[in-house]
Amino acid sequence: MTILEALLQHSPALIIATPLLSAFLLPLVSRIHAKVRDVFALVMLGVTSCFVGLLASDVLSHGPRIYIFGAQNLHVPLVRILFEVDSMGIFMALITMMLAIIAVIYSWSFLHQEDGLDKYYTLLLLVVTSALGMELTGDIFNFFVFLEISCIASCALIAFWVTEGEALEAAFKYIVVSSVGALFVLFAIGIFYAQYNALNIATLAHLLQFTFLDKIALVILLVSLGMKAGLAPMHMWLPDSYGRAPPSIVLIIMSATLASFYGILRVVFTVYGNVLTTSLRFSLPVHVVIGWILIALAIVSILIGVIMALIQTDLLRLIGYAAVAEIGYMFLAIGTSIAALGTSYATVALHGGVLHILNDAIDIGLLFLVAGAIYYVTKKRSLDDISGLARNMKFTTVFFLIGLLAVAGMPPLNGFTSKFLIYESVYQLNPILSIIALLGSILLLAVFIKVLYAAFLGPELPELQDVKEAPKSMLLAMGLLAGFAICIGLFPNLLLDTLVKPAASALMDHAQYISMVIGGL
Amino acid sequence: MIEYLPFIAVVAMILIGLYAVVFRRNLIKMVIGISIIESGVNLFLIMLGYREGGVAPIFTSLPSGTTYPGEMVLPVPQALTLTSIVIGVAVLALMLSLVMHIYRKYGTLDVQKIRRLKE
Amino acid sequence: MFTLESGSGFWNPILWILVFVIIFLLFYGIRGFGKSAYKKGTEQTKVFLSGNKEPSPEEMHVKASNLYWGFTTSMKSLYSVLRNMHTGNTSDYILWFVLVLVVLFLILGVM
Amino acid sequence: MTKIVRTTANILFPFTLIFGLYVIAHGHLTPGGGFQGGAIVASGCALLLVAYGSPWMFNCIKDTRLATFESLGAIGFITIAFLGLVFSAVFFGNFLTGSGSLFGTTPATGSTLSDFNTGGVLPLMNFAVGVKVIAGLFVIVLVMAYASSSKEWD
Repeated sequence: MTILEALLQHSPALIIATPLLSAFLLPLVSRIHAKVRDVFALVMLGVTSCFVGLLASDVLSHGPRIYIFGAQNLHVPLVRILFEVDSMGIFMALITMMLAIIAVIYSWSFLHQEDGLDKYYTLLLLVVTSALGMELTGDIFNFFVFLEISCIASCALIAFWVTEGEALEAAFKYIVVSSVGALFVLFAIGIFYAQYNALNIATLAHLLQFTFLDKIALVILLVSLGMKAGLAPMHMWLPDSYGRAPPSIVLIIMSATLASFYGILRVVFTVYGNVLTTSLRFSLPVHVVIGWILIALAIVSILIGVIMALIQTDLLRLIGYAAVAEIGYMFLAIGTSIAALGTSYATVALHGGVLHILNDAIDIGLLFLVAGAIYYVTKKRSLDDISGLARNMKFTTVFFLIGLLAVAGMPPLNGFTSKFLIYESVYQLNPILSIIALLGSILLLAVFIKVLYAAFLGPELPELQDVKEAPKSMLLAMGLLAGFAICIGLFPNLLLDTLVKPAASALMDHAQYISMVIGGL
Repeated sequence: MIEYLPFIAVVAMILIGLYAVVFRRNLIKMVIGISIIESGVNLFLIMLGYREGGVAPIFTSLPSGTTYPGEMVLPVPQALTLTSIVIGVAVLALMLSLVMHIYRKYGTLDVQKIRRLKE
Repeated sequence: MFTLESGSGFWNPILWILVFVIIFLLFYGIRGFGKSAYKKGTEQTKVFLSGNKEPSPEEMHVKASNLYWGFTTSMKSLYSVLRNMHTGNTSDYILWFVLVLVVLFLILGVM
Repeated sequence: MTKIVRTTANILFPFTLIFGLYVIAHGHLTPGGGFQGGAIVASGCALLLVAYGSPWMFNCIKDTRLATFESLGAIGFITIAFLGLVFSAVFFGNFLTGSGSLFGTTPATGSTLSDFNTGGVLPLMNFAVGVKVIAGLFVIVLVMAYASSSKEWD
């Protein structure tokens, strides 16, 4: 066995262990020098990304992998913690690593004057660990543990600017909302354990009968994970915390939010995969009911997100509401794909939804970084106080334009590719939904045109005459995201064929996920 | 009926906790409410592993005459509860420290007045 | 590699960019017709506001909250509902969670 | 606090400490373990904190040192997991059990007297977690007490 094979075999564990170990090494490393600490965080995330990349190349070519903690083989009864990595999980892990590396590069300049940065990087690595854990785990209780770790660590990060009362308020709201949500998730896990005496996702999916208690568990999981993902009308914590956390942190919290979204996908498609076609009363199958519930909530999210974004004056908060709308698009896509399960456009909708996870991360992330750059140079939050920044911040303006067009779904940027798939497939389910989705996109464009006009165009205010361009590492981070946005926009099929289609088929093919564990027993 | 009593207690505790979080205005009381929800969920998990007349699942101190493992209560829910308690302690500490800082900044613990972030 | 198929349609960014470039070249050509009359540094390039003096940047600055005034005013009833919904009260966040939970319980309970 | 409280705390503190360390050390045999024992030790420290006041405690031990101990505990835990990867080819692998060396005896099934020298890596992990929990919980209590007693509140 070569070293590469050994690394590959243990990479699911190493992906979790490397950031976790470096998180706890950081307080010691930062005693040497601040520069060493910054480089150490980036290098360790780089090493983790290497493992993720290695695992991704294997999973995409050879199918799912399982990793058993503490033993060589599976035994009955299955009490071991398993990691089960399929194309969907590794796709999410790649997104998480991308966001984490860009956030670390960005925070080099953005936060270099602040103190408490050793704890900042420790918590950042903990959130990355928990997001990766949620995405790779094959054990539902382990999912809950990582969910709680992400709650605790991201709450502490939201309160990073502890001298501002609003940051504390946002952090308190976040921890209340997410701990109540996580406790309900634990309650649902208890319901599963009571009935099937199993915590492994594959075993649960194999045994699930869709009894009355399973219905309760499904509702609880949908609503509490939906709240963590920012689904309206439980989205109110999201603009609060996105608007008050440092923008580099928003990327990290976003990876945790997207991991909760992944949790919904995993619950609906895998855990309830066997029973989705069961008929309920009025001869309606389960998947139609769940799909339409998700679509209804998604439409509410899109509308509330864009309409509320239109009246915001705080730039970061405005982008927070736009993020709610983008999450609505993701839910619209997966709702359509669940409601129309079995048809050809359901697959297209799922492709659109899965691709939109990546596009949402890139677009909203880019906009937050630009907003952070504006905050860094002007120290002003409100759009009313800034004007004419394009004269001095040329690169930032270009990046903002790219982010604007991408998030509004304008061709030829990446936001259009996924929204195109979503519109086309949703139209076949119900044309009205498609029209509402298009209307949301247009309003989103209007929202960001307002930001463009207010912040970058307009007369140059005297107190902003000597602002400078953002520092280089911030420009590099923004440039990376803008580059991704353009590349995905120009070569949509490249990514769709290599990553998105395997991920979507891994979600649809729950039988393979189950047989990986059940077959090994 | 008597065997359902703990589950009724679980639901009651979760509802009491939710009541405290939703209708109490003091931040400390909201934190207490979340702790009550957590206790309810922990009680639920513990109940799942209970076997009537079972002994504690300690490998080396089984009373003589009992056989392994048929007469033990299930250890897995207890491990889950323990994990949940540990997480609960961390969440509680974090929430209380946030409440302290919020009191310092806002001068009040009334949740109706701590809403600078709205709309 | 460039064409994205959705089963009922397709999308090709290269085609779109080509069209965009052609339209841009057309406009650039049309713009060239007036170029000869443009002289830099003359009265022609100064701001003319019906003979009034040019106001200072602070006076010209249209604040972001005043943009889309027409839209927000005409949608006042919708916005008052939404503003009342976003109270910023932590208890209400949990209340919404409980409400959605109850509604979904009812829907799946009836089914 | 009064002399009565301080004397009582002085007497109780060693017992609390011993009991907590007992719970940590016997984590693999009886209910308890790193977290529970650590919480007991930390509550003993909190007793001293209440009796003597947080400024005194803050002079005795710095919160940065406690934070270092917390990191060391976590690093120890993960290092043991990595050692499992090295020695038994599985992450978190129990490479000491059955080896006959440290904590390596295989216990007999059924009602036996507790053999302390069992459990493989579990006692080591309990110690690591214990160090982390003692330092972590104590630093929480200490910083909270110090912050709430400081004059900035007015």
